[in-house]
Amino acid sequence: MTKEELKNKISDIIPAATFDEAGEWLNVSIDAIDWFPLAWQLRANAELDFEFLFNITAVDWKTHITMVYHLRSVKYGHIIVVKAKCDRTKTEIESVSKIWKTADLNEREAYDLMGVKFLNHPDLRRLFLTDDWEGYPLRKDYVDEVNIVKL
Amino acid sequence: MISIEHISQSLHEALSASLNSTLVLLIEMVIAGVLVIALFAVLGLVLVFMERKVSAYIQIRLGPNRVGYQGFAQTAADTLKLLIKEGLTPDGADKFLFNLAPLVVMVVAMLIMAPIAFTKGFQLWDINIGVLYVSAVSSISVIGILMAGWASNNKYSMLGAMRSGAQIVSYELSAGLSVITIVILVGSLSINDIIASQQNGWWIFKGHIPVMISFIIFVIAVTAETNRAPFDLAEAESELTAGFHTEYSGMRFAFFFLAEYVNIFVVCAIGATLFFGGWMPFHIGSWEAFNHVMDFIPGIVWFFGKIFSLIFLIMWFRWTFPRLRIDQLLNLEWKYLLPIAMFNLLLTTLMAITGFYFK
Amino acid sequence: MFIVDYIKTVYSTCKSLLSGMRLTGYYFFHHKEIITQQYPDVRLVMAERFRGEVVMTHDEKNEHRCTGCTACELACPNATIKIVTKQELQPDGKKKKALDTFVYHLELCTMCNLCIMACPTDAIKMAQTYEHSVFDRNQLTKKLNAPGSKLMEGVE
Amino acid sequence: MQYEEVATTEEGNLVINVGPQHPATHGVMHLVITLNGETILKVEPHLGYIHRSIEKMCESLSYRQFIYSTSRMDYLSAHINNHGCALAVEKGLQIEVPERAKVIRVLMDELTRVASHVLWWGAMAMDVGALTPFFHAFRERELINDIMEETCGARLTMNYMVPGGVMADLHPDFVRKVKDFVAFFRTKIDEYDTLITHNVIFQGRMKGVGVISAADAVSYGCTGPVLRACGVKCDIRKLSPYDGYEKLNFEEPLETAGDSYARYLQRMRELRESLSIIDQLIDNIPEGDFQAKTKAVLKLPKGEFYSRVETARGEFGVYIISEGGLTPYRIHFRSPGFNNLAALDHMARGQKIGDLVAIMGTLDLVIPDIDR
Repeated sequence: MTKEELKNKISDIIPAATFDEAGEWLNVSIDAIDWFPLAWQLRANAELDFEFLFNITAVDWKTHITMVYHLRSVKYGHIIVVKAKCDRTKTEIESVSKIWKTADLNEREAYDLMGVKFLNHPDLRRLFLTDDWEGYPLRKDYVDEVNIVKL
Repeated sequence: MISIEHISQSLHEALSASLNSTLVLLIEMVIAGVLVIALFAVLGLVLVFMERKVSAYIQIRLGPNRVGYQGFAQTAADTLKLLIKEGLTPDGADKFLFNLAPLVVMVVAMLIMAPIAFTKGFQLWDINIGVLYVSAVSSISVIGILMAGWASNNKYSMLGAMRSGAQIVSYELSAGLSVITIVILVGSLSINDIIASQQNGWWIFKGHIPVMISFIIFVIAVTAETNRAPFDLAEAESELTAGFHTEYSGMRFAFFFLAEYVNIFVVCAIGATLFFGGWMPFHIGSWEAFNHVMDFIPGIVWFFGKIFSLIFLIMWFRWTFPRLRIDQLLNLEWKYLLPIAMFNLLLTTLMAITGFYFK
Repeated sequence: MFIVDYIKTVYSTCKSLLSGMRLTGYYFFHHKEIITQQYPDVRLVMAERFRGEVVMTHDEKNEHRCTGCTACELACPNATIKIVTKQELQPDGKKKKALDTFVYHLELCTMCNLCIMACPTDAIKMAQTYEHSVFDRNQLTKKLNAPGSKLMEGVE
Repeated sequence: MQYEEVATTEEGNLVINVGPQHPATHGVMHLVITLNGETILKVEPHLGYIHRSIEKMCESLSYRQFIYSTSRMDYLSAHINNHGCALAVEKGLQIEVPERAKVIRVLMDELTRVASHVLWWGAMAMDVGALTPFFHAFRERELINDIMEETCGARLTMNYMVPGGVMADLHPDFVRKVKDFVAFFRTKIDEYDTLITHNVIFQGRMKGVGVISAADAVSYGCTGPVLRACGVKCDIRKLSPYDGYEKLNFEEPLETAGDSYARYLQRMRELRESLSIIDQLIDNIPEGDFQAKTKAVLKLPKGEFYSRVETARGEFGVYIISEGGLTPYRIHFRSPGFNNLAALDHMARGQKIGDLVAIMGTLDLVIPDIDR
């Protein structure tokens, strides 16, 4: 499917989505609240069939946090990038571990390092850091006098 | 000709001449005990060194080569290290059993040594049911391993001990059955009778196919019984870290280690006795001259030569094969070895009745 | 046929196991295949590009080529290099920045070669040493410019 | 399919900590496994024992500097990781890499892949209890390391990549040594088959163990040999070729069984495929520069750059978000090991403890790659 067709398909599902076609792949920007319905359709729709969620990134933009999902269809080979905008103080987004099982560990990583709370995640705990760790290290305002050595 | 038999005989006479019989017996028992312990120590050193060198050459490396000539003193140095190492006892362990287990394993290994005939007339205990005694006593070692696994209060140890229990109990069967084939052919359980019956040819040659099959089964079964790779599930390093002796350190660990090697030595000695004529030299039927030349090599050399060849075979297995899984291990025993061994036993019985073997 | 299959299985099993043993047996008896090198007796000659540690080249007049420009310090990802400069009086009376101490923390260095690439005057290079163990890690902090060394003539 | 929760405290169930120090984890990984007898009911990875937060570190390093730190993630395919990072930076800066540099990069990639697979072969054989292959594998790996050392200057963490090419030209002996190695390795890989592949015990340990279906493997995000062993084409070298892979004539081998033995055979076939790629390139290294002219200080334009490469373990992704500064604003690495690990629980359920070790061996987990 070409970028244009993908764009039309996704606009049908989420009318509020905005698109950026400048890069290599189609970028779709949505609100966090729209993410789960979109994800469900992306996986379930036979023409889209995004079965492979190959990258989950959380980005701290200081004003908000964006969850970036890279999706690929093994069958058709098309790729899209979905960016879901979350609130920074109350960072919440629906978990997609029901749809793609790889999301389980990757969302735990995002929770651990960026503090994104995934709703309905089966087992949302710290992954890398100790359970009593305070703060989310990948956030831009994170300060740690002990563990981060300033060069 | 001076032989070990002469030495022991003359020693006995010299002692009997000057002392009363109780004292003689006591002194002889002490000498025998010292000899067994010395043999143990030497075997431990030699076999560990041999294992290291065999593994090294198979693994295209040199092995220990710094301490002593060609690294020969390396095992002695390691033993010294183990001796002075602190023997830890875990807090939750059953202290009594924990300390007893290595001794049980060790004592069992020592006990099996009793009926083995090292050379003509050099045997600790000429018991008329020697083979039965060996297979009976060797099963006790599983109790030591179970004790160690249970008393350590460690899950890995427990799993290792349980595996070991299942393994040794099942492999006893086919080991026993393959031993019985020889017993049937000889008609006696005594070690000396078995060796004497091989005067004019070893059983492995005389008994052709059925004995060869039972020899193969014997080798596989004793490899499993001594917990050697590819059947080392009890200590499966990559799975259970060290299995039943995970919690042992220092000299108590050394006991397990030593017992393992002594067990290998003993089972190989049994194998050599049953299938390769013990200390009997290599004789071919009626070739008088050849047989006479062979007789010049002392029996003890023949015996140890045979044992070490078998030990090498078992080590060769270890450094070639991957480990089996527990269910495959039991499958091998119950689905392959045991039926074959039973069928083979039937064949041997027929052979013994009809006399269809080389005499 | 059950029996035939059974025997076939046993046969192929034995064959595969024996071929493995033949290979290991070959290695056991052919000691020329051994690849071990006995380290302290036999020392490796390291490749000329091998990156062991950063050193500063000095010529026979005890002169180096470092101008103290701190390009390497900036290029280093780990703060391995610290350059201390001083103001030196030129013969014509002007003051000029010059190298005072080139501090190199071997304990932080990952031998990434970025400082060597960054150096505009080829003052530093990688040495092929590889035995860096010491008992005290303070000994790993090194001063690379030799005592009393000067900047080579004509190096800007 | 969601798994039901396994009661760890139920009567008869045994909870065992495999790791952080355990011979089978090849590093500091911690698995909490729930057992019923020898049968595994649940595997739960606990990570982070060597988490260094490389992503955070990279945020304060320049675009030249950050590449070296990715060698410390998947140290067995350090060169390929660096390649991915260099590609992302080049994408941002629109640098055209000289042909010679591309060929050198691909050659080094494939040598790294061979070295990595060889080490995997030895380590995996060690996991299933055969200790000899480990040493035999190192014999071949050392030869590659020597070639690397001669050209790149280091054996493991080469840092040979720079944006715009490679750090130095090939060593004069490189071509001869690589040819010698390939000829030598072709004879030794047959020995590998004799020693392990055809071994009945090994096949018994591997066949039908740790089966994962293609749909599950995709859902778990597995890549590389793990996914290809299920019959799914996912080789980035074919899907989105980079640096001249599109000109090469090579197959993407596929197994279909999805069990441990399929993953094993898959890697063995990839080894042979890598050798054929090296064969194609080694005589055809074009003359020219090994590095494009770049500015001393690199500044990526504002935007997002994603590059993908196929490491020995699977798809490695570098996602750079630039705000136009000297350092990345945010950088994220999609590491293949982390996603392959996710499938471990699925594969290991219902198997024996010995199988867990075999499955971990065929997943080829490199712990720093998982923890980052």
